Amino acid sequence: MADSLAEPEIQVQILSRPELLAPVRSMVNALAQDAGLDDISACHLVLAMDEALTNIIRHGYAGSPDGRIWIRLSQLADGPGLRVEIVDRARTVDPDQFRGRDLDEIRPGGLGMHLMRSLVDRLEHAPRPEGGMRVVLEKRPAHTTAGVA
Amino acid sequence: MADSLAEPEIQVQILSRPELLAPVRSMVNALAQDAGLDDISACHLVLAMDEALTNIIRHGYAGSPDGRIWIRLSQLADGPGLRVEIVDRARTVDPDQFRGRDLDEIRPGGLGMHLMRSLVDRLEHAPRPEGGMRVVLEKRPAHTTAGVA
Amino acid sequence: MQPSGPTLDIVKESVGSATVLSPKGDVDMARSPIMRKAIAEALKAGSAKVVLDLSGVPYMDSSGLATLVEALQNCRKAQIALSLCALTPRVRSILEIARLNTVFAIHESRDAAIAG
Amino acid sequence: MQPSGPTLDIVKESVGSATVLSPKGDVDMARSPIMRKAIAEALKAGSAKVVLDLSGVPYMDSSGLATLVEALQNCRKAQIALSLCALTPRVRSILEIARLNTVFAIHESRDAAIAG
Ligand SMILES: Nc1ncnc2c1ncn2[C@@H]1O[C@H](COP(=O)(O)OP(=O)(O)O)[C@@H](O)[C@H]1O
Ligand SMILES: Nc1ncnc2c1ncn2[C@@H]1O[C@H](COP(=O)(O)OP(=O)(O)O)[C@@H](O)[C@H]1O
Repeated sequence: MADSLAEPEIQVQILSRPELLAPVRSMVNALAQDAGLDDISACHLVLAMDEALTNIIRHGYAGSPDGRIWIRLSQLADGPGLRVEIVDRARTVDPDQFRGRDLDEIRPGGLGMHLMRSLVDRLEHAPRPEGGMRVVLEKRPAHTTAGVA
Repeated sequence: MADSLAEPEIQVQILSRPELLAPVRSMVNALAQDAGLDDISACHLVLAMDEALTNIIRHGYAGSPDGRIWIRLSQLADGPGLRVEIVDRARTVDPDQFRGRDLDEIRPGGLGMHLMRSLVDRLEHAPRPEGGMRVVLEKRPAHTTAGVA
Repeated sequence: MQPSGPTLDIVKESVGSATVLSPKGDVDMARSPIMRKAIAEALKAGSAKVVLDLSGVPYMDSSGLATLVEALQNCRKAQIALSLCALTPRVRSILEIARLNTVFAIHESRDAAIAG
Repeated sequence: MQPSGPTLDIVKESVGSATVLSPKGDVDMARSPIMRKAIAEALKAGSAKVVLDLSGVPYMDSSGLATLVEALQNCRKAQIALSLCALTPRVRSILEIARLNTVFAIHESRDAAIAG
């Protein structure tokens, strides 16, 4: 699926602080609903984004409160749905090294990566040539499948 | 009152589109509450910001949907409260030319400027040397007056 | 871009000679034209009384207020009674700041607005 | 910067031998430590049963889920019954996606959870 070339409607820069997650979630939830997502699908996209941001704050910036994270939000070009692109300047890691636990294993940690994969229609993690990582998330309404890879 | 020198916790760039106001309001409302504003004070700050953005979209960019607006959000340095700084690259106007109507005059238009003045503890409009305008809004909780100019 | 865009659901009911309009959502720059249209239609339909039930409106900006002021003026011209009811605390405080709380007939409950 | 920061109000009630905890707000990375502490205190106080009333929780992320899983493990060790009740549709769907809906005792209502 080709990336939309249109300028993101909203771009946000936040500092790597857990208390900023709730305000960002509020905004993305409202945008997701405007982009045609039903309430549960909007919640799932928001949760996937939250998990990606949590990982960047916790693992990427190792808890430092002054790292920068950029979030770009745009409606999908080929149908209802929202795209969230997250870029950081934190540790560059090979995404194959991200280890989540299996969802059938019941223990407290390692849920994030598996949740993310289950929650959205498209998920990509990649190192950036400039340093840091880039995550792309896309979510369409529950009943549409148009353009899903 | 000296401006806080700390880096804004959240910076947002939006396109000049009315449908993006609601998502931005959601985010700023959540941030305002985290910054210690009561529910009504948070609502008043959000409304003042909304009026400033509406004016930029309607008058500054004359309704064009591709203008850029930057919003910087930071907690006040000297007590609970939030600061909203809005920057555009739209028409540069002398703020003395902004004409609002008197609140006692009952007609549909011209409410925005007067509302903004009544809603926040600090309001500044200024042309930017680089072009465009800059608006600063600050709001503290209803019961505090510390640092209010 | 999908122009799905912002929506404002407005429930419309007839109670006796009154038309009750109940918008659900923020009435802002993007949505006030939807409320403006719904009010204009109620006036055209020739109701003796129009009641705006604002219990489902958590927020209103100056474009929403302007729509209310315009509605009041049109109702006066057409000799139709207009009243507001069931304001949320936030919207009540916005009307107060705009000094419009004394301009409109505002009732606590929808029943009082229909009777009043 | 004012470190007023995020809060999570948790109402704590004793009903018979059960302790009912009702958090109000999102349980996310910034707030799950508050819930974790409240649960640990209820366990230390020696309740026979702990009920988490989640009717006031519109959202939970993996740190919230991890807190629940950890609480379940601690309750099992201490032979204390743990149950969840009154889930909002969003939180229910999050538990389902995480495949934790069959791991916890989940009741529709708070009364059923206290009785169950
Ligand atoms: N942005 C990131 N930067 C570096 N490492 C990461 C990042 N995201 C995930 N990881 C690695 O992948 C692992 C699994 O992540 P996750 O499933 O979210 O579980 P948890 O965060 O609970 O450990 C993490 O423990 C971490 O080692
Ligand atoms: N950002 C801006 N750029 C240019 N002109 C502005 C701007 N904001 C306000 N104005 C001017 O000030 C006037 C009063 O604004 P306002 O009180 O919000 O009322 P309204 O927008 O309903 O006209 C506007 O009509 C416009 O001429």
